[in-house]
Amino acid sequence: NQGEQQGDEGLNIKVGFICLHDENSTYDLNFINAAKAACEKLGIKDYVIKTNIPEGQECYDTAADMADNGCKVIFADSFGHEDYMIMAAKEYPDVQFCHSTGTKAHTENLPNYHNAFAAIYEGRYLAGIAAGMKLKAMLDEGKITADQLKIGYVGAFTYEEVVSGYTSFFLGVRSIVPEVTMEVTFTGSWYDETAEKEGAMKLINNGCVLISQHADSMGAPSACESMGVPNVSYNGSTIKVGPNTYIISSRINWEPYYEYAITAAAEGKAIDVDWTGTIETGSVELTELNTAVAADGTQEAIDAAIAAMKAGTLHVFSTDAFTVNGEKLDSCLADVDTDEAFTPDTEVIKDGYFHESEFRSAPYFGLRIDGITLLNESY
Amino acid sequence: MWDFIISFFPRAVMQGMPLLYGSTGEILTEKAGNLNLGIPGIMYVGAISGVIGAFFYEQAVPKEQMIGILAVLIPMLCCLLGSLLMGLLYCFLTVTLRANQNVTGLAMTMFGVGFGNFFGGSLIKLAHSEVPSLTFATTSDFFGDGKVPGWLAYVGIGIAILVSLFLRFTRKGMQLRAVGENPATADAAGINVTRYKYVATIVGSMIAGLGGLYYVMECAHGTWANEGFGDRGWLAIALVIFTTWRPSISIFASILFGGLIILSEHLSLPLGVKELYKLAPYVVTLIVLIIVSLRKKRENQPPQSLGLSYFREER
Amino acid sequence: MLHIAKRAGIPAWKAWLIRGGAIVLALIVCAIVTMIVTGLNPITVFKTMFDGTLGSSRRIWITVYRIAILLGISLAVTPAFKMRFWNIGAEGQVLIGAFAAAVCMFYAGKMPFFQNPDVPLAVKNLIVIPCMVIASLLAGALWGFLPAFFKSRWNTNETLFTLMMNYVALQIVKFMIAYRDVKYPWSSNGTVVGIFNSDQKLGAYSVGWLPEVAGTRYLLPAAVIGVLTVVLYLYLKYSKHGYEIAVVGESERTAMYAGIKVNRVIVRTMVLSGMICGLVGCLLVGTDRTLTDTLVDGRGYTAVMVSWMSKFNPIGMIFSSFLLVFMQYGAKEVASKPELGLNHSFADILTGIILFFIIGCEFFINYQLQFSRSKKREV
Amino acid sequence: MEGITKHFGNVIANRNIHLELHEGEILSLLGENGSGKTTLMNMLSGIYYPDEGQIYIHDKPVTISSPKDAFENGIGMIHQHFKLVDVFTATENIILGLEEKGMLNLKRAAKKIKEISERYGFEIDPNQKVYNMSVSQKQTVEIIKVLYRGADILILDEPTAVLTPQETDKLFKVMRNMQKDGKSLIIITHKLHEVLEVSDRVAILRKGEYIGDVLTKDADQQSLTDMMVGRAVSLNIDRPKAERISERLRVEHLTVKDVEGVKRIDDVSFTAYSGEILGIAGIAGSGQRELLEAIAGLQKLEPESRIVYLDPETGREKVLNGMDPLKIIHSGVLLSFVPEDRFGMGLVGSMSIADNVMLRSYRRGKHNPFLDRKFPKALATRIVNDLEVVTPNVDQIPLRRLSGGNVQKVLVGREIEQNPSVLMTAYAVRGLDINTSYTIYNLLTEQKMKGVAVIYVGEDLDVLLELCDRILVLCGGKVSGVVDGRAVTKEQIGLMMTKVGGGE
Ligand SMILES: Nc1ncnc2c1ncn2[C@@H]1O[C@H](COP(=O)(O)OP(=O)(O)OP(=O)(O)O)[C@@H](O)[C@H]1O
Ligand SMILES: Nc1ncnc2c1ncn2[C@@H]1O[C@H](COP(=O)(O)OP(=O)(O)OP(=O)(O)O)[C@@H](O)[C@H]1O
Ligand SMILES: [Mg+2]
Ligand SMILES: [Mg+2]
Repeated sequence: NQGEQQGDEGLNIKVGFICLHDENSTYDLNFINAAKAACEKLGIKDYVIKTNIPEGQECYDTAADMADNGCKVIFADSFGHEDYMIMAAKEYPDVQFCHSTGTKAHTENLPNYHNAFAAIYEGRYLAGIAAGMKLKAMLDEGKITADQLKIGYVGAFTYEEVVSGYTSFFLGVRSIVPEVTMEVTFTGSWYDETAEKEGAMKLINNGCVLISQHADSMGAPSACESMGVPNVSYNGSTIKVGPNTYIISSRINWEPYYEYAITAAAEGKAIDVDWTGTIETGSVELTELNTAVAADGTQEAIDAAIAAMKAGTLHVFSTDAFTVNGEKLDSCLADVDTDEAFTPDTEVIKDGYFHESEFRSAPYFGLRIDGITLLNESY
Repeated sequence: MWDFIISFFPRAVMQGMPLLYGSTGEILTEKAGNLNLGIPGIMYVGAISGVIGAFFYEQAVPKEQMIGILAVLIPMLCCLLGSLLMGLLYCFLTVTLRANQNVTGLAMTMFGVGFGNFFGGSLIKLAHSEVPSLTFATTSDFFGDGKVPGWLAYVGIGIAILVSLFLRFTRKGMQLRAVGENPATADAAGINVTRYKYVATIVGSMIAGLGGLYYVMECAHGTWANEGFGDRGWLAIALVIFTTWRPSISIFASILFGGLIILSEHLSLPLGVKELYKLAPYVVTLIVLIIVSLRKKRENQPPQSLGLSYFREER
Repeated sequence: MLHIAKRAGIPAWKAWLIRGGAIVLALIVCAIVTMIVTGLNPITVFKTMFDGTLGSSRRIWITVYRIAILLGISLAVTPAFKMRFWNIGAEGQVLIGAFAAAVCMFYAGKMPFFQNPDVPLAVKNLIVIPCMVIASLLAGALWGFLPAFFKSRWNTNETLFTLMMNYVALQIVKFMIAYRDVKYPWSSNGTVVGIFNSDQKLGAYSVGWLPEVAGTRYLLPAAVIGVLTVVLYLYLKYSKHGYEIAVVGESERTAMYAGIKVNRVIVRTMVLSGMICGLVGCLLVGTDRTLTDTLVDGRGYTAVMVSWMSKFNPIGMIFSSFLLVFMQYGAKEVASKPELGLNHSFADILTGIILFFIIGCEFFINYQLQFSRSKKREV
Repeated sequence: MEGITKHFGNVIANRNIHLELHEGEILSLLGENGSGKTTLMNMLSGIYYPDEGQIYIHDKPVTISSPKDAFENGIGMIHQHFKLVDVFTATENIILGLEEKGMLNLKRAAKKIKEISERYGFEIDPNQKVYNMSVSQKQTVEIIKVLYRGADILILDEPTAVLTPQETDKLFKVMRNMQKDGKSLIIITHKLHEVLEVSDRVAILRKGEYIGDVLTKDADQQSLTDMMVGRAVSLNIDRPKAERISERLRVEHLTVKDVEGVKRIDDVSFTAYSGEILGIAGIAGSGQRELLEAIAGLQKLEPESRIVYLDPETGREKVLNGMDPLKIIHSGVLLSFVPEDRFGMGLVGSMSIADNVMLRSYRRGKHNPFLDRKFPKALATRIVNDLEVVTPNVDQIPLRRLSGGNVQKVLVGREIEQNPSVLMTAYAVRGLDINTSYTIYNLLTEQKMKGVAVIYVGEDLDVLLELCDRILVLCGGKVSGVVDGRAVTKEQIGLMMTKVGGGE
């Protein structure tokens, strides 16, 4: 009945959001803020955000309950929600189900089930440029020598999303400092303060002179701050944790997608099966540069790269930029269509670059390129 | 190898100290006959109370004008106050109202963890930070640099030694042990059982609470994030039995446990193996538990009245 | 002078009146706390809680299911508690039972026989579901057996033993989930395994899923737990085993004197406890059709309090479970209203308050306060 | 003490009691079980606080609301159940609760303890842990504890219940030493000959009320008993000779070790006959408990041991070695056992009488997993009626709420209802008053006349001598001798208890 009360200044549609945790999780906060901002912008007053919905039956129950209560678009934010969203989508054909980070929409063939992700590898590449500039400055100032050009990366799992992320970051760094190498350690968890901190500590003790991470806690930034090692962050600015070490951070902004999907649903238009946000859509963002730490000229270098990306002259995963086992690739089959055995099915290298996030929104770049050492894959 | 030990040992100490605080507090409590399973919750409350203090001090005073003594004392006093209240609650329920200690403890843990995360969340909202965490870069610098254990670690070791000495060599310590062993006897000997239980449990809670503060200020180098503290409280309780109620041994045991917690991160194990490796602290505890029970030494047994409430006119 | 005296005994109705009073008082305190924190009218808050847990038939079913699960775990720990065996390991026992059921479900889906579309689903399930039940019973039994064995042989502290076993179970489950990824390192899966046997194209579709009864998947688990409640009530009160449990709980030496094999009773009872936990785990997996490390979600500990609050009376546990489920999930509902600005931990605070009152009120059932009249000497 | 009244719930433990204790005297406090002696003394020692009334010391009114107040007023009490911390040494226990300044100085305390023990004639090792001590050693610690605090008034609650005659004599000597030192003593005991031996004056309580006092020199056993019970009672135990005497239980080379590997019973052999009461005498802790438990299947036997039961009907021998209580029941051996620690072994305090009666018989109906409660209830009702157990009902009220004597009647009643052919009792009358004790003696004699082999472990030698047909004396786990109960004297037995063979 709240929907009836609202005037005509906003969209008359009820929206539901399902989140894995609440706003005290770095991961979910991004979604929650975007949800609130999108609803405010569209003038939607009647929306629900259900937090702490585990990746199980409860997700289906929540989605179905939202549909029962008149929600016309329902979003879920965690990978494990996907199966349950599909289940609900089948039951409620009139309701649009939009799932972030999922992989199955393009194979499920449901008209009301959609996936979305962002080309965050672009953002990481840009952040990598900032890191490269910093390395170069350190080299020039004599703080490090050329044989110390090793950086570290704290990852969560060995999944494509993470692989794609650290590879693009590394390529960004290498576009400035070609001699650099990188060590990656995995924590085996999306959120583990202690593991991330100790992982970063290990990398620093191993001689890494700059750290970045793809994990959600403040473990790595705070380790960097206490050890005085520059840090490129993720998900948002961590300048408060590391005023002396934080350089820049890349993040996904979900607001454009929410606006897009809600508007489309309200107007009865079709929503993309796979929607990939980019710099141009405003989905990939860089947070404010910490000029106290970043090298001079960083902003300019980033802006130039953005322009090149927009112009289509710069491809992050250009086959000229990396080799696998010492060889340049001209073909690669990736597992785009999810199946139990993870069989590769789609040719993704064309026109001289790896087409990430084009055949589906979620990343599928899983190549182990030269120059990166994975510490946890020694089995 | 040597390099590894040199760089690893301080990390292990830093991870061990919260456990040491927790286990020292729990030992003192258990020596008075109170089995306080609320310690995990109390450590959360201690941590968040300290965080609240630090937060408001940092908000109120610009960075340059912060005074070291105050920046340290305010969080510490808040932490002590918060854990004191939790200890008081536990005592009121179990000593005065003679409630079941196991159940009270579990309820307190549930409450304490919820309390910590709730107020943590509320503060994070107040702080408007871009990533959901609170940071006390300035405050934590007064506690240490985050590379090597700061002064609060030495305080923790000092407290453990003091508690050990207190229990062994002082009259009050002996009387406290008597209360935990046999409150009826202590009562008949003119010892105020209620007072001893209250004081020991509350002081124990306060010590444990400091462990929470230590975690935030040193292990996390001044950042609070919900759930960051994890299940360390339960490990602290496990340490009590592991060390057969001896804080002095707990100094080493807690460092060992701290090392076990993080060793896998430093060893670069394959992910699958790592998940299995994380069993180590628990399996080690289980094994020690069994070994201790095999060697039925009288002095290694828990205080005899542990877990029981005392009522003078009971027979 | 205020003096505390033990009561000679109190009529049951009076005792329940005191408990009821304590709950009412606790609810009032909760209302006040909520009001202070949110500035809202407590009636609104309770209405939201009510609406969130009982507001629609779907919500009622979900609530019934949650009650059933919590009740099931509470039933499981009760025989051990009656025996004064402080089993706080229900969390792990349920999880390991769930794990065993999940393994059956998962590997059945991989077998050609179950992938054969010509075999009717009913036949497949007739094989798989009993296997799942047996496997989870065995796994739970093992988790109950170990602490009981060491307790009965060497008097090993069971509180800690069972606590540690919780973590062992948790790590095993985490390993299992991680292992799936290790085996298929090219997977794009997250920390979740997804719904088992959910690929409709495969013949193994929905093998091992507990059947829906009367249109809801929640009826079956609720019915199983309902039957279990009655059975356990009879078992504890009227069976020889129940009598032996009570005697052992009161005095082991008396039990020995009466020819009761104490060690055997301890082990038998804990195996029973573990088996019931395992069964609950199986119900969880069969209903959720997936396995996550948050499946039990602390209910193993909550159950300890439910059991104790109800004085180990299975019938009383129905009400205690209802109360706790109502408060916990009701408060979560309150927390999911963005306009109230609460987070889900608020539920724990409210539950804590209620528990404190219930724990405290036992004092007034067992003891009474007297004002003693100190008469002066009459000369 | 003037006008002292104390309630426990609905029970009035003490009603308007006036009691005086003179300086330098030994006062005996006498009364049946539950007459309120302990309660009254507990109010002097600060454990309880009186509901009404006033306490005076040297004519000054004092308030004693905690044990500390009591110490400050020079009152010390040795409790019926020792109040000692097991894992502490004697010294630690003695100085417990003292508020002296500074660090713990155990050496100085130990020295002072030595001084005290020399002055009054105790033997004690200050560094011995309590869990390693015998009962009399523990009691010594308790007494020194009180003396250490410089008490002028000593209260001893049933100190002799657990002592041998020799130890009792020693205790009385110490008490007289203290009396000479100017201290006043109150002693509670149920043994009238001790009352007559040690005290100057006797005060008597009955059902919580003060009846009066007499000087000991004017009293004898019969007059005291009459005052205590309120009517004349006979103090003789019948000892008829049974006709059908036959071998029932043969114990050969019985040896039992405890967990530490110490022999608690060492090569004990004897035979119990049907139709007789075999008494077992010995200092507390000489292996009585282990002996009975070994027969009942509750101890692990050394290999050379043999326990043979002779079936009364078939006359066949059955070896009980290695059988647990369950096997013994299943093999049809009719063995009943009244253990010494009622709630620690034998009964379940939180259950009703009926459920406790069921303890022996709940297995009836082998294939029925459920309990039959009808039969035990009927049996419980019969026991309650036959033995005059005072209880509101048999299937509701927890046994713990019953008085000690009534609890004991339930236990004995249940064991007799088994229709045993061997009945073992350990301290069946410990802590019971004379009336109840006699009821139990009569029950045992009745069983003997029915042809049951009764084994009676007792502490009161007078009773053993009057009740038993034969007496086996244990000393340090060994058989010191088996004597005819009608021919032997107390002194002879006393000697045998302390020395194997009794001095020959
Ligand atoms: N803590 C208590 N709670 C309830 N009732 C009690 C308590 N202590 C004593 N009573 C009751 O008070 C009465 C007096 O008990 P008390 O122990 O003083 O007797 P007593 O004369 O010492 O007996 P005994 O010879 O058996 O030691 C009894 O009826 C007893 O049940
Ligand atoms: N813990 C208790 N709580 C409540 N009432 C009690 C308790 N203990 C004893 N009573 C009450 O006190 C009464 C007397 O108990 P007590 O054991 O002291 O009796 P007693 O007079 O010593 O009897 P007996 O001579 O048979 O030992 C009991 O009938 C019981 O109702
Ligand atoms: Mg009595
Ligand atoms: Mg008494």
